[in-house]
Amino acid sequence: MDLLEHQGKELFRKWGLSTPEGRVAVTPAEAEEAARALGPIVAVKAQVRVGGRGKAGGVRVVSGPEEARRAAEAILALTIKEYPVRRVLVEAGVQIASQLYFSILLDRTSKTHLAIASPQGGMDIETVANESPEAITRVHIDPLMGLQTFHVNKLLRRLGVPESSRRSGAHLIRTLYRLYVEADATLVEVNPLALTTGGEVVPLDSKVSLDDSALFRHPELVHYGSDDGMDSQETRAAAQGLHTFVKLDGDIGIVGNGAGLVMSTLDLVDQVGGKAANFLDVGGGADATILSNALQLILADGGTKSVLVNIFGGITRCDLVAEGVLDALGTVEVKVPIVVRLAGTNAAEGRCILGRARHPMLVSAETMLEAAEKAVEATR
Amino acid sequence: MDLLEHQGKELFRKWGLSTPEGRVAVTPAEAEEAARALGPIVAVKAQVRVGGRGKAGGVRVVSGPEEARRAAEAILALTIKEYPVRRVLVEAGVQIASQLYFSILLDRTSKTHLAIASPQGGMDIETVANESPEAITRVHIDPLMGLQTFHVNKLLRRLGVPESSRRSGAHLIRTLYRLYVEADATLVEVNPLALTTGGEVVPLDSKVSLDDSALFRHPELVHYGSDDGMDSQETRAAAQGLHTFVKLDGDIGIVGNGAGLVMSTLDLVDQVGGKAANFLDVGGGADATILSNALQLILADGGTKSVLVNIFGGITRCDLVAEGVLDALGTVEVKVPIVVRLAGTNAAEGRCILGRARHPMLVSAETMLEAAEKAVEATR
Amino acid sequence: MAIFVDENSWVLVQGLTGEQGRFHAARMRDYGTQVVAGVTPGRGGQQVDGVPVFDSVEEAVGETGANVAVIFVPAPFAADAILEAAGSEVPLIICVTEGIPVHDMARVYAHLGCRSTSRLVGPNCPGVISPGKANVGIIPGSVASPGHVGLVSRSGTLTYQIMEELTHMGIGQSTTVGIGGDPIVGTSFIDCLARFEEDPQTFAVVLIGEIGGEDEEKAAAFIAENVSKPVVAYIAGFTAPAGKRMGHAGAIVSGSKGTASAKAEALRAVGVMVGRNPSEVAGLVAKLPI
Amino acid sequence: MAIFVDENSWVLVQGLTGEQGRFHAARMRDYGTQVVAGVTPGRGGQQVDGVPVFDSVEEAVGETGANVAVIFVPAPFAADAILEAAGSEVPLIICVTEGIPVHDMARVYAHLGCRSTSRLVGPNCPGVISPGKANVGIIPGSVASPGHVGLVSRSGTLTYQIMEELTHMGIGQSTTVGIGGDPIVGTSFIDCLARFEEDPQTFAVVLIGEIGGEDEEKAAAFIAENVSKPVVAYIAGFTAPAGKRMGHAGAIVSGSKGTASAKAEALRAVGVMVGRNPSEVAGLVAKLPI
Repeated sequence: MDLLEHQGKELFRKWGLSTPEGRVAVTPAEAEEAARALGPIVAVKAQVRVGGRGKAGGVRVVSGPEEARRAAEAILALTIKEYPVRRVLVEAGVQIASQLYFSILLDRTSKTHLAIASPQGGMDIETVANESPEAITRVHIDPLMGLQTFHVNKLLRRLGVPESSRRSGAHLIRTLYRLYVEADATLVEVNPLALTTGGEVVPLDSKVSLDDSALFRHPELVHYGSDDGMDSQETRAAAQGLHTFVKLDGDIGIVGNGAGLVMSTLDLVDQVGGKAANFLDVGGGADATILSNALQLILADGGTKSVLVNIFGGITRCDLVAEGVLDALGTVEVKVPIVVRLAGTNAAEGRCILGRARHPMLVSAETMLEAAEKAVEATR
Repeated sequence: MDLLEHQGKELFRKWGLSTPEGRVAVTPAEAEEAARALGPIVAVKAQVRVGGRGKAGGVRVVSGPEEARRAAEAILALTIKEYPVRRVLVEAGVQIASQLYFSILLDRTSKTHLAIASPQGGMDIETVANESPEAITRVHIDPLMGLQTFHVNKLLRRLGVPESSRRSGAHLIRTLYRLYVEADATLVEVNPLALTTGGEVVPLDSKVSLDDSALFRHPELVHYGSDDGMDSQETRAAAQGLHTFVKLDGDIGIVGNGAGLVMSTLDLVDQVGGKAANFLDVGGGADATILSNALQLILADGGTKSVLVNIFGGITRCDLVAEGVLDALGTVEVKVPIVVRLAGTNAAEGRCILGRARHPMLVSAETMLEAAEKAVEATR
Repeated sequence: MAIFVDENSWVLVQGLTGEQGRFHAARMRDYGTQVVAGVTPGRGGQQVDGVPVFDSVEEAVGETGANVAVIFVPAPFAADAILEAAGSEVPLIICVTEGIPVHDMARVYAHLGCRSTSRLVGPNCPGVISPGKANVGIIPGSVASPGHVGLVSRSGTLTYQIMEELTHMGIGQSTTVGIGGDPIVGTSFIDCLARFEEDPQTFAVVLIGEIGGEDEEKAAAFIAENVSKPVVAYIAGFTAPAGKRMGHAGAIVSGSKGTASAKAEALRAVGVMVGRNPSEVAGLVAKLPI
Repeated sequence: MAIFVDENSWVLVQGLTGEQGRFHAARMRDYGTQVVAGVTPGRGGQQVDGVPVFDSVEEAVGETGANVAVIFVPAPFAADAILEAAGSEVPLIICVTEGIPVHDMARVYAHLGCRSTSRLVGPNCPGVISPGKANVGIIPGSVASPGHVGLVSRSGTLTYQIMEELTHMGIGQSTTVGIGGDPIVGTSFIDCLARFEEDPQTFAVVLIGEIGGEDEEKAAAFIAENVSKPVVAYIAGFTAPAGKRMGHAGAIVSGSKGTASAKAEALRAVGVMVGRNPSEVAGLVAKLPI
């Protein structure tokens, strides 16, 4: 679960780290009011769950309430990488001496935690990594032993935090590491991290990803995911327990069981000249209800020109899948072809059930390749 | 630092574990008042820093305030293993279904933490270990991974805690482990641990040892060590920074530098027929002041018939040691012989300083053996 | 031969009394796997379909001599179950459970790496099958047939798909190992490649990867140095967009890292044939001179 | 030869800018030890008596090639210092610091045991001296002389006493290792016995133990199986009462465990000669046919 900037900063404060004073605004008027309370200079920042908002014009530093209102007006009208901006964070300006970069994340390669620091903040860290790799320091942190003082010292040295600001910097690093562990985060990133003219080390931005699998032990954090700002179809998928739905930009709806099989199906559709509208894995042991929900979700998207259902029955029974397909056909009006390929457990029964339905929009396929070709053909 | 029962229980409660309601009393009247408040049946228990108080008559279960007063009177008159009883804990009686044993300690052999459980509580665990070793379960806990649920389950099974009391038992084990780690304890022992007729798992006693070396990070726990109940000479030694003073029951005072060397000196005194009055290691790099304090502490004990100073100079300079000896001789009246053996760094200078003082009670020795023999001889 | 599991595997099922555990234990037994014990704390003394249940792995191993543990307990308790099995020195632990918090796995992985001799396969994996010998996990036995091709995969159903295509073409398998789709798994491609290389029953290996991480790249480097047997690979997720988690917790392209094309390229560079789809993979295997 | 330290030891001093560090670094150099670097965070770029100070072990090792770290930092920071040296893969870490919390050491010990190739000697130890080659720690060089007896000890001054008695009798030492008096130390009697057994310069070993723990008993078992060279032992604390900590954090008789007589008995049972006092130990060594 990726948090919005202001949500991440809420966590920062909860764990004991100061952030610039700020308020969330959903209207220009609210932004104006916030600016009035926060001081002469404020930053107005789009709150979206994707990166690159700066380049998209989603961040403005302005003087006074009037300018803040106009900035909010402009930003709230933006759509950044398909995400409409629904709120802005208005934040008190900070006197910046230099902009740094700091993050902690799970490193899959070493299977440990990894802290990354650079004195070159404010730009994309991948860019820094490519252009001046020597400016980036990586410190591996053993998950059992945890963050040590010598790690902190090294990170502060490499960040270029001066001696007089070390206490502030050490507090930031230790606090973010505690947050990372205690909130089950997979990423805590601060870019830019400001060294202020007053010698404080202050997070100007926040990017926090929480481990969805660990939310069961953080009930107080769950609400961050349901705040608005998500694509509506993905929100609806999540609400129906279809957590592995990803919206794509093609026109062929895809349903399958098993992440690898669905990815493989997407690739195959691409190979035969089509474009997938989504990724949707119904998981192991899916029953008729889940299948029906999945199909309805996909069919509700007006841009979909055909649907491909690719099931390999293991625990999943193809006869139940077939019933789910029929249920969806009985519930909503279907105007596009649905290509169904069933294999594995009870595949013959499933095909029989579908065949007897004689629905005009139902198309049967024997193999993955055949199914992909038929689905693509139907879009032409 | 070994805590008194009521101090240990204070920690139990601080970490979130319920204990029977109780009050500390230093007079029989206070005990009577406490019993009046606590209910019809109370336990009156001597608060001393040594084991075996039960056998010494230091624990009584009585009915009513009047009996509590009398019990307190008797117990406060006791001296248990040379420790005079200065206070009692009056505690509400508990309906005991069975008495169990549970402890967590540092296991030097495996260098991990070790939880020990037995359904046979209420008696010395070493006795249980000898007589029915199968009744004792040991669970090693990795210091990095910590206590796991499967550890807790195993301990509860082996304790014989019934299913209906598992929640209470699991809370106790988890809480005591947290306390053990978070308070830097080296031992947390509950014996007996009661399973009550109401199905609760309740600590009836507590034995907690804290790591002296870790007290710097627990300033709030330091006061437990200065509460009364300690031998007065040891208390004074601690107050002067002579932390490695141990009172023994002989008549030859011993001062040396280095724990091994002092132990070796004690053994040698024993081998030539004497008995040491104490163990006192002045540590590495001791100067004249420390030596002087050490000698004065020992000489203040009326039972001392001679003193042996055994110094091997490494970092410690024997000339400074000699000056410390002379300083002590100039400060207090010395009526017993002080045998001094100096070797190593600046030993010749040290011997020269002592020789020139021509103090009638000063005896010089060349070797450890000679020093021990002279010190023993002087007691005859 | 075969690797990891065979006719001498004595399987204990952690979470046998749960719905999943019971269902799959029955399937494993139907396949001929020796399921000798179940473990559910507090349920010791019961039986599930004739299999005795114990309160702890320690007791189950002591009573039955089980040498493989397969874990079906719910995610919040799965890390503890792995540690318990490792604490009893069960040589092979197969964790099917999906959705274990990654911080739990980071700790478990670090712990197993130094305090244990147990091998962990998974979590979030379909298990291991050595066709005709033993099936531990949730792989449908019907798609497998005994033979000489070793499969190793981060995926579930995609693997069944490929196994079935191989079986249809008359190409049997020595062992199929589903290593799991999480960011941290106990057994890597490399571990399996090394074992397949040593296994006399295995003549060729099929490696089924997907986007995310760099395990496939590491496998390529390992193959170049250590694997003499032919390897055919398949990578899923060429069309996956960056920054989106594609089902598996580990299947995500991060920035420019973890793409399917980079992985396929790395494998091709060391002489591995890479099929574009499952059928092509089966076809490539069929043409191997083995 | 000799063990652990010799003329090729390049020593870095953690805590060089402190009083203890500076004092003992000078003594080590006076003995001829190669002290190449100091480490104190925030003091990088300074010099102490001509020795360059670095902000981190990593930098010190990178710049100077130091291969031994000796630690004089105060107890609250010593565990971090050990981990830092281990993190930079310094092969030998000698921790002189006394009073490190035992929970810190339990964690450090567990960590080093699996995540590191570094050997830790100590903490709360006097260090290691190979007479005539290198002296790392606080052992007074004056009591040592080069020769063929290896010493290993949990004690400090008691060891100096015995070294001096040996030296006076003309018996030189290959290496003396003070393993430290804490309940948890990085290097055990057994580790040293194994190295002395392999060391061609060492003809006999003196083991100096004390009450507490069962390291001496374990050493006896190891000697029975693995040590062919003659061993003379000394145990301090025959008269120590149970339950009292005798100076060293680790020197305590717990109940009936850890007594000096049990240790002496265990050693005698495997053919080790046990002297009753330091002079007797030196005498026993003198009589050895070496």
